[in-house]
Amino acid sequence: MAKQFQLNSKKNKLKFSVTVTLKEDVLDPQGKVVQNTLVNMGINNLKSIRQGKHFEIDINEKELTVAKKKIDEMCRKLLVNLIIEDYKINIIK
Amino acid sequence: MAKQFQLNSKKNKLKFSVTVTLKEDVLDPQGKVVQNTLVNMGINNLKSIRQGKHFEIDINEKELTVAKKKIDEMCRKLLVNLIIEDYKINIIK
Amino acid sequence: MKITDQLVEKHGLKKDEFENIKKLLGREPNLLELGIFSAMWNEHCSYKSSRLHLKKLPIAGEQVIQGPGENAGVIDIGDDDAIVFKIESHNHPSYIEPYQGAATGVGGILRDVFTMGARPIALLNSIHFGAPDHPKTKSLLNGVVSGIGGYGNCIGIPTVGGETKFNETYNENILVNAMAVGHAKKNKIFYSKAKGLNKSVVYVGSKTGRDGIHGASMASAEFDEESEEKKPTVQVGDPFTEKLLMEACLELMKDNSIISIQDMGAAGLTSSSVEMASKGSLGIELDLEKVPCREENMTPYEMMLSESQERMLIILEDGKENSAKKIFDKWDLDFVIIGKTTNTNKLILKFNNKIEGEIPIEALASKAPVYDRKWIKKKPSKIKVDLKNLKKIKIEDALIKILSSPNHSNKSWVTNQYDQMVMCDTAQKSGSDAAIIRIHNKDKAIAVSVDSSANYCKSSPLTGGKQIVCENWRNLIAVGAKPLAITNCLNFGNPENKEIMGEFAECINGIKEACEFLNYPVVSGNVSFYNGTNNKNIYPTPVIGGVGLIQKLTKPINHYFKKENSSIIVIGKTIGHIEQSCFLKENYSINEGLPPEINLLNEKNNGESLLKLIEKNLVLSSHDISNGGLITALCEMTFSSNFGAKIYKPKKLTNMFKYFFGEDQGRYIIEIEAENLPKVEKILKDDKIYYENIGFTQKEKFEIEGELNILTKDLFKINNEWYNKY
Amino acid sequence: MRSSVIVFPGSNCDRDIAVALEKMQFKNQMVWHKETKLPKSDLIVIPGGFSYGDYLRSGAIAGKSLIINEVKNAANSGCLILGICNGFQILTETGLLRGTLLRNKNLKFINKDVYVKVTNNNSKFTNKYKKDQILNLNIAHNEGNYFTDQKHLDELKNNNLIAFRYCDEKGSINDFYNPNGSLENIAGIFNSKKNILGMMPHPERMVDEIISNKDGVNLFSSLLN
Ligand SMILES: Nc1ncnc2c1ncn2[C@@H]1O[C@H](COP(=O)(O)OP(=O)(O)O)[C@@H](O)[C@H]1O
Ligand SMILES: [Mg+2]
Repeated sequence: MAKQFQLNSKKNKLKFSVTVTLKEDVLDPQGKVVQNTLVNMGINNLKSIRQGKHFEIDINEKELTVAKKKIDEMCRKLLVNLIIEDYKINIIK
Repeated sequence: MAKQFQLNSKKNKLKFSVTVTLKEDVLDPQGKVVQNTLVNMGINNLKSIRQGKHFEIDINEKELTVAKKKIDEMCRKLLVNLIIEDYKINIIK
Repeated sequence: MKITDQLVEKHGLKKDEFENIKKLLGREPNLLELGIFSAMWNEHCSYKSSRLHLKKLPIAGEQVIQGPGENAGVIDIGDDDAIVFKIESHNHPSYIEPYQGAATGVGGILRDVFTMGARPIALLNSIHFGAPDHPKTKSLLNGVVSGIGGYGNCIGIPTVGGETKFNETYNENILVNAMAVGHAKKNKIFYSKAKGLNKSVVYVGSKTGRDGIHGASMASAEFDEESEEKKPTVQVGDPFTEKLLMEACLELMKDNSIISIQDMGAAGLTSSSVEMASKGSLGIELDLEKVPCREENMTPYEMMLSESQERMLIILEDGKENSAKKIFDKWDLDFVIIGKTTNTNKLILKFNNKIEGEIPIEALASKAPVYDRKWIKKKPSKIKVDLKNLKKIKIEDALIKILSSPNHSNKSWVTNQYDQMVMCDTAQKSGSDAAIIRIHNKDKAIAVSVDSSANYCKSSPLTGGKQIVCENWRNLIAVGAKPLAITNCLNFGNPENKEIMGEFAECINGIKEACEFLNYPVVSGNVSFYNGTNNKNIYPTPVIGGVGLIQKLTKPINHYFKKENSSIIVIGKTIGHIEQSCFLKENYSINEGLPPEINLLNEKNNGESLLKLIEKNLVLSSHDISNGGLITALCEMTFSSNFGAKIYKPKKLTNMFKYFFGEDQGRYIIEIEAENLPKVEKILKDDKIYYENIGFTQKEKFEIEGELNILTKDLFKINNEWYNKY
Repeated sequence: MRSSVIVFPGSNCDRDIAVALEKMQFKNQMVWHKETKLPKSDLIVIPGGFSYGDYLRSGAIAGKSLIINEVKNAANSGCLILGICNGFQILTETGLLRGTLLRNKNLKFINKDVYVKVTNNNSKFTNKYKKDQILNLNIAHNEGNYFTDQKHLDELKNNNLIAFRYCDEKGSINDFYNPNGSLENIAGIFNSKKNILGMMPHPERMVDEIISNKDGVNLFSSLLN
């Protein structure tokens, strides 16, 4: 743990999160069932719920722009199905 | 979209996101496979990737604290498996 | 670290056990050694309370290639084919995290089977939940079923049978037992016994993480309120990696590289290495810094006690390291030589060249404690139920009550979540008395079934023990298979309680008696004690998994009526034993009295005669009579069939309810082509089998003369409602 | 006819399809996903299973494997490609077929025999079936809920590119007999040139009377035709 922290503070490493969500016009069977279940469980006022994916990515790279580009590449090449999904990249540290 | 925005601006509704991640020592088979694949695809410098879930929740409630409590209840009752997962609630608007 | 009393207790070791450890070591253990003792000496791994009783079980027979004592049992099914099978419990983990608990249960039992060189060909399970209206039941059911499916479907082995039951005795302690069946070549079976000095000990599979540390001790303690809070690191199943591991192991097994192989199940690296060394009367030395780890800074203690899944330990022949590694590289799996066999008869654990632990192997294995725990016989209940004293009901209503009850409802909600067809050899899916799996590329097939009868065992452990073996035997016979051998999973409460221990001892006596009489030996099994919470123990629930052989599979036999106007015959005598019946339970909530007795002689004769009829191709459909009695079995024969039945009023009528709902044992219903009736009757008479001609099949309706007349499709609907509404 | 079955780590219907192909007298080869060259083939089959555990999205990772480029080249030069179940999912992930397969509407794995209607029998894959013939086939999947955009759906309909649709015993196509929520009860589709077929049901499971039925046989004999 301590060791890892040290590395981070030296900023040889960057941490990102990526959120992948289904495009708005794509059916979300999972979200729908979750929503129905919550309503059946008596949770009222729930208007809508949609489910997506979340990735936490550590990358050995100190340049933010380079790192971001790499993350974007990962998303386009693998993590995201661009036909049905949108994504957003956030830097954590 | 336009209509929804209107509603939001009237603040009868709040929007949250919830991120659910596996606890630190819990095996993440999905993240593991994704990581190997990315490395095999030639994406270097990748240190680690872990996969979690992301929910976007709209709730008909104007009081932030009440809403947050409701979201928390949903998480504990259904969305999160507290035995192996952690979660974080964020307000979007 | 100082080894305090508290630390010892936390490791689940009793004071005198700890004293014993010090004596065996000649000194105080360090923490790592203490952990290892706790892993090896707990109930789950040492069988300390059960061993003396298990010894009574019959384990031999000419069909047996390997009995208990290995990762799984092995039987001979002719030619060069062998069947490898075992059942195991994953009760406590599944209660804490139903999806992962059930999934890893399936993963674990699969490893036991492919470790022995067998390709798994079928999965079964026996799952018991609390009362349906208990607040936890629904989510446990959902989680367990999808966990079992999640693992089996992904790895691509059909889940073809099982049982799903509800009873409030499991409210706080569900049962999840998984059984795996594999096919191997008779001369290519692999064992765990190490041989030879200085042989490479190889670690393959997934990396080691901090998951499930002390899982085996958890399975050896009662639950209390805190267990849910304790949240031990739950193991997450990775069926994809298991699939790779299975293919890699089976590939490596094609040549002669392996001396011995053992999966890392309960107590992980500890029990696998100790077991291999102890069976081979050798020592083993491990360099723990070489163990592939998932997390940073893992300690030897964590490595030795981790229960990370999808890992194996292999002892290799000299010079085979490179070729073996190639195979595991191909499948993207870790392959690391982490130690060697020695002549020290010790387990020696080094970490960065420093000896961290040193324990004589026999202290962990043969010198582990064995207890002759106190037990008492159950006093037989004298209660007889007199139907005259009960509120009157109509036969139709009583029947509907049973057919629509959770325990008797159609299980397709469950079984549709399992891939039953993958591998394309499933000739009969679950839903019948037994599933039928064809041996790939051959004409022969095996039949498999798992069964339990907790209510019977609770009321009379001895009779109950006999009864489940017989019921399981009957299920195989009913599909035309010759029963060969069984595996058993003995789920009981706290063995330190002498009544519970009595239930255990008596059930074993019952199992033994039946197995001996039927030449139906036990080749593998598992014991799960401490099923209970706060001193409330579950009903004794031994689960029997049986395997039978169908020499030539032409047309699978099942219980669906096939034709109009065929004769319906009941084999075996109907006396009308009504105590412990589901008629009384579902309609009057009466649980008293003794279960029906077992007559082993009749059992055997009835079964063998039926088998003869099936082999002579005289049977259109057949079904054993179990819970719910004759009438329930008849209804089941009309489901998924276009035909109903017309049943005569019983001739020697005692009482209609006793006749139709009584649960007398050793009975089957068969459908016979009308023209074959004389032939069949002759065979049965020659064999001195008691039988009754009770009616004939007809279109659409299920009828009992003067009593009942219902459309079969309505009955089917009633039977299908519960799960979909739950 | 020469066929190749692509095997990914986690494929588990590879043996099943191989058995069916050999039974139907195809000259079949198994091709490991790390290969970079495909043997000469008239038919390439991507089998069912859980390639890479289906951990990211079903079929996603297999869609990035080395061999897939070869499959794409072959497809472009007119080779016949059949994707079954996970194979269908992989074909949509690679873009060889359009649309995607979402989770089943009940969020559960479904294994059962269902009825499907042959909606187009004018193809290399279906010519031995009668138009509108009703088949009883086994399905076994978590993600069989076909989804595509309206424009593509219109294209599928206008150009008769829907191969199979879920229906009831009598052939009526309705919601009740839609096992997984699939758009328009779609169970299988062609690409525009009809040399690629992706389908969720498993024809290879239906070639042997003792095990099930023979409703899958004609798919293979169509290919040989
Ligand atoms: N109830 C039983 N009947 C017969 N054999 C049993 C029984 N319980 C356990 N065994 C045998 O004892 C051995 C050890 O069992 P177990 O510890 O469950 O194996 P594993 O290490 O694979 O988990 C196995 O060979 C098993 O078949
Ligand atoms: Mg084992």
